[in-house]
Amino acid sequence: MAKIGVFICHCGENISATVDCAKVAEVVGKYDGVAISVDYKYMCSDPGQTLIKKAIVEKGLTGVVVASCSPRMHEPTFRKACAEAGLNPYMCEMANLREHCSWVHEKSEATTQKAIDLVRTIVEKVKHNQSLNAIKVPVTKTALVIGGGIAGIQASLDIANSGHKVILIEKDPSIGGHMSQLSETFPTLDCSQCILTPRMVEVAQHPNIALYTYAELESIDGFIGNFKVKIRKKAKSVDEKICTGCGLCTTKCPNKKIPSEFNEGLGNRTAIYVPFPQAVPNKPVIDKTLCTYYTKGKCKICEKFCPTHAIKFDQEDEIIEVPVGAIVLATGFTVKKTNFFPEYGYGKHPDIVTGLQFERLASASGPTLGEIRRPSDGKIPETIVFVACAGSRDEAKGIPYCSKICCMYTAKHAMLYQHKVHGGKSYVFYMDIRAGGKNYDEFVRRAIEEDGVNYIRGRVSRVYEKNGKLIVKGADTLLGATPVEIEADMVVLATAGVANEGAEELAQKLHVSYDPYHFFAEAHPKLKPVETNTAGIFLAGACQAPRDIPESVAMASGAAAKVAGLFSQDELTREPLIAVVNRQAPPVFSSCVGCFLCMSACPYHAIEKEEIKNRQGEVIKTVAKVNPGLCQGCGTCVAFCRTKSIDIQGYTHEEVYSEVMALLNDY
Amino acid sequence: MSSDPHHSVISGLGGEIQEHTEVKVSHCYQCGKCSAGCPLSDEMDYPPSLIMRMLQTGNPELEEKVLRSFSIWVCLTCEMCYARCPMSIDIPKMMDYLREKAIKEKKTNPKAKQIISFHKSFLDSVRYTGKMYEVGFYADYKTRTLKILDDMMLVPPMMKRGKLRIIPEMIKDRSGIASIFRKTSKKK
Amino acid sequence: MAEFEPKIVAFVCNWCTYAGADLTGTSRIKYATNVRIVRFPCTGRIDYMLLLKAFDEGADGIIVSGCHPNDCHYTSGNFHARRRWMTFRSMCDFMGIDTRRIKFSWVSAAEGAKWADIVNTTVASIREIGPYDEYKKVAKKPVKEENHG
Amino acid sequence: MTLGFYPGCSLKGSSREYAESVLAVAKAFDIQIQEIKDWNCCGATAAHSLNRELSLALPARVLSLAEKQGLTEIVVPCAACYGRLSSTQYELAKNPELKARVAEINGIEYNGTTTILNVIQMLDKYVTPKLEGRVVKPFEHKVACYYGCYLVRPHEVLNFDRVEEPQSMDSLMTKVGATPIDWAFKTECCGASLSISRTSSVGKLSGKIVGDAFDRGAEAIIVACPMCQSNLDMRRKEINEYLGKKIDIPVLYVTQALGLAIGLDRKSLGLQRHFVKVTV
Repeated sequence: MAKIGVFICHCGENISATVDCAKVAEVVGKYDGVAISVDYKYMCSDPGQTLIKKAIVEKGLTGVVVASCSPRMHEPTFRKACAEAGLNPYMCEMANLREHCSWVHEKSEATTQKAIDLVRTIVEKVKHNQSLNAIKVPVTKTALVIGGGIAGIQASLDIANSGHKVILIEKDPSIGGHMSQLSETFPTLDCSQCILTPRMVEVAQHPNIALYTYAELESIDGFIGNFKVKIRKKAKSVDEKICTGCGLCTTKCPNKKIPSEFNEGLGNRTAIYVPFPQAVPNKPVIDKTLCTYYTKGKCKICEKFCPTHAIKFDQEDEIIEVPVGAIVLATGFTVKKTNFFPEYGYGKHPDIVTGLQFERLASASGPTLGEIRRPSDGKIPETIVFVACAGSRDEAKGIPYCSKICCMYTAKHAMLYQHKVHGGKSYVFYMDIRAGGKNYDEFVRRAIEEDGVNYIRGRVSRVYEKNGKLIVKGADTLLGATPVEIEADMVVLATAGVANEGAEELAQKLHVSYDPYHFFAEAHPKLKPVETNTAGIFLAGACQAPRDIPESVAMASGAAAKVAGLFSQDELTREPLIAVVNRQAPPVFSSCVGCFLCMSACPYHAIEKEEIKNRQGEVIKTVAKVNPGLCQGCGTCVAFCRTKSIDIQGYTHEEVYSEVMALLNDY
Repeated sequence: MSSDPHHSVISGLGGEIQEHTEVKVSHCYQCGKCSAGCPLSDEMDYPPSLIMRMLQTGNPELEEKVLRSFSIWVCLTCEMCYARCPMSIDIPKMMDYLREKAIKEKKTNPKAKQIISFHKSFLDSVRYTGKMYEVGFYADYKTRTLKILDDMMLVPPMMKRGKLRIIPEMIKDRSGIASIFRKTSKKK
Repeated sequence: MAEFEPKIVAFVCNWCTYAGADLTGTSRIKYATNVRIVRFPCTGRIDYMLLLKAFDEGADGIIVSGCHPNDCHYTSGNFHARRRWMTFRSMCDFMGIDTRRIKFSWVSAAEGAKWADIVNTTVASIREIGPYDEYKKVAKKPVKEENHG
Repeated sequence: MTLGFYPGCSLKGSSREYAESVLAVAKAFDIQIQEIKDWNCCGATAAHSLNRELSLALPARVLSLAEKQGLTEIVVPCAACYGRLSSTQYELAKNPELKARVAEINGIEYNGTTTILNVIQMLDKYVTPKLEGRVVKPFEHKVACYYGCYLVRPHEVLNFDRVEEPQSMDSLMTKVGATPIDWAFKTECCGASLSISRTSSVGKLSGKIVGDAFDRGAEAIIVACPMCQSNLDMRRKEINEYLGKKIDIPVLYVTQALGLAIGLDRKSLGLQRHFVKVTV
């Protein structure tokens, strides 16, 4: 005979404001098998948990139902409490009275009735629950970090320094990411490369870090502590072991007019190239899509000149498979290009550039060696206009969010321009200045007060070229929205920060959730900012949302701490919510008839064939068997099984059918 | 019912506009892109974004100023503001509503007399002939505004080029058109 | 006479729709009280005999909701569910079960408002169709008189 | 194939040459044109400025008549009429209550099934595919294609070309031998409905358009709207006053330029009716 304890939580007033908790407790208390039914202000509090524990001991409860918030919130809390009182934790279930009832309905009898129904349903489920034991699995103490920007670099170094192995993969030929493209950094104006490159070198030299550049994630299998990842090392066509990085090949390559990605198209590179002088590793790769030999079948000039014969045209992509225990996603973001803006000329005017392009123009290592010169004719712009919120906070363009970093970098750009071009005139069109952060607002004020940047509150409606000038049409909303027209020599758009192309596919590959804009989703917006919904996969940097450098670094260190914490254990416990195939006494052995539809349904290849043999060793029957190490508990096999021989613990047929029946039948 | 497009969080005229046109005044975040792109904002007493702001306040005095503004009449309905609005606010539709209301409540801006006369003469022509009969319409407009001499220079060359039709082409179904005008002008 | 209050059971997956419904709560979006949620690990787990069981037990309508295609926490469970639903629907048609009473949808963990919308529109449409008395009679469930209006 | 034709008021009066050229081109390419019988004015800016219901009822009547006449596709050369007809169809499709109300006002059945083409769409659909070999006198001039407002805005209603820097007319002009220039005022408003009631504003707005086209070397401005044409052509005096110089580049309808290229008679295209002498 079941003895179920039901504990109704008020959650302060979150539940009791719309649900009559006392009534719920009273009605449920009369149900068969309910030994105790009480309500209390805060079940998750210490006294609340003590209440449950005491009842388990005193009443000899066989099951517990806590009717409070979502199980996604507090299921572990209450199961732990039950276990402490000697009850199998899987005999404890929650009825979701807060998120699914009190918060979404007005106070009414119907709301209380719904609460009663929900509790009754779970009571019936618990009656059919079985004691389960957690599964223990070993942990592979190697982390995979995807993305070699500042976030990936920081995460790799932190994990490696805590004594664990790291594999860092980067899709480009060099690590460094967007930070390596920046000129100076706000709010201190220290040179970006000067602070970044030492870290890049440290990554390359760290004994615990294996660095694979020009490499991408191919596929992933497994689960927390036990992932198996396949990495595609794209063919560099250069033997890294032999290449000395002398760079002769890059000077000889005849294909010299390829727009440089590193310089955001403002400079050129060759087909065999090192993205930038401080690249790590500082060895070239051949861009197969543009190399004359690969596209036309003739050339091989680099091979001829290479003093160490490191060029290998026949090199092919290599796929390596490695076991890892945790993954840090640090794939970063990108910015909208100027062609995204019809009203600013679809990107056809060379002197309308993105903020990232302006970084290259302002950078000492950039195409103009740090002098602000406009791309069309190399003239120094006497008047320059910066347009903030270019694409951001623009619902009509599908980007309603604030890109967060633009206010600060635009102030920096205007400041750098004023420092470099004496007597130059700069204007910033903005909507709001969002400069929350240590010394951030002071920085913006400095741009206005000390460097004389003209801030105009209003959005630019249009930019067009006339007689070699760019006509910028805006309005000053602080002057009654008076139209403002500026004849500029150059326009810089602070274009929206957006998720990388392919972010969605990567998220799907990893089973990580993402938001409508394809930024990866954290597990909880406040309390689990670096975790994802998939255990063992963590987030760092701007792949989660536009972030500045300090935030990316902080997040990376946070993710690294999570990984180190995970790696501090030798074994992990896993929820036993997995599928099992029934076993019965001979001569039936199992109701499984061996059709193996389940095998074809299982996405994890967790179902095997088991041969049941007699004493002579002859096979009597072949039935399905679930490998508990691989099963993730989706239950797809259960719905496929024609003989109902396979069931999933925690969601068994008995449990869910009793739920449905209880739900629809008032006692 | 937060998803009801007609339900407004703003009271007063802004709420009324949303109720009738689904244009949500509260969605404007005052970026000023409409005022920046409006071809005639320099001739307006309040540029479009300022009109939006005045409506957002729910202040009856400011709402009165909106209805009595010249802006709503000088607006060309060229749709540029709407095309570029980051919040896709249909300002031209709102302007239509404000014009209709200003007329109904006899609050039209005195500077807009000619523009309104033009519209009225135009519709009168349509009411009686089913079409916009240009000669009759010009004559009517000129009597309304007493701007007899304006554009008279255009008449001889237009005649010469066959651009003015002296006899109106009347619609056959005159009662049908008259009925449309009658039914749509009924006070609701 | 009181308005007909349909009984609707929602079969949802833990990762997307259950979490989405949690978000509806966190966002305090109000919706009709008629729907009761049963949680599953994945829509792939949902055996369609269960849906028939719900009708057997007196449900007037059913919602099945999981992750969007390609977003399944288990890679492909929702695809299996979708395929199964296609065959199940024609079977329902054949058996004379009113498929308008079964709503199949995708609601992600980020779509709290969408969940409220689905609940409200389903409740409204089932209310319009009326109580599922035909099934209740076959299943020998009591048919409430006041439901006829 | 019979194509319905809604000329609208301007094409019957001050912009006769537009109608003449549309019909001449249609004839040259064997397009059967049938005018909607007993059509009425679309109401133009006046109607939607003063009376919303009227602004929907008038165009709806026109569309009903087309349906009644069995015309599934109509061409509306006047951009303003095209905008009003399309907006009405869009609004009524979105709002069944309003649709019922308008049907009640008009007393005629309205389904909203008519396909509405602007003049560029008509040319692209029925003329461009047959253009090969027909261009006998290539229109070898630098032209500024001017789209104005109602041909492209609002995009959600019209779904024609792109809103900023549209291209359809330019590509059409290229096909008849012209060289379209890249300029800044393709979709800026000419002043349209204020033409008579506030001539000074029109002088300014149209002046900016003509000025930019001229500065960038255009020899002619190509339009597809009678209001744009009359403002840029008939208001040239005010335009020149605003600009402080005399600019005499002509303003041609797209159908006139195309007609010239395929060798149609200048008079059949109504070129003699322009204020600014058509020298191209």
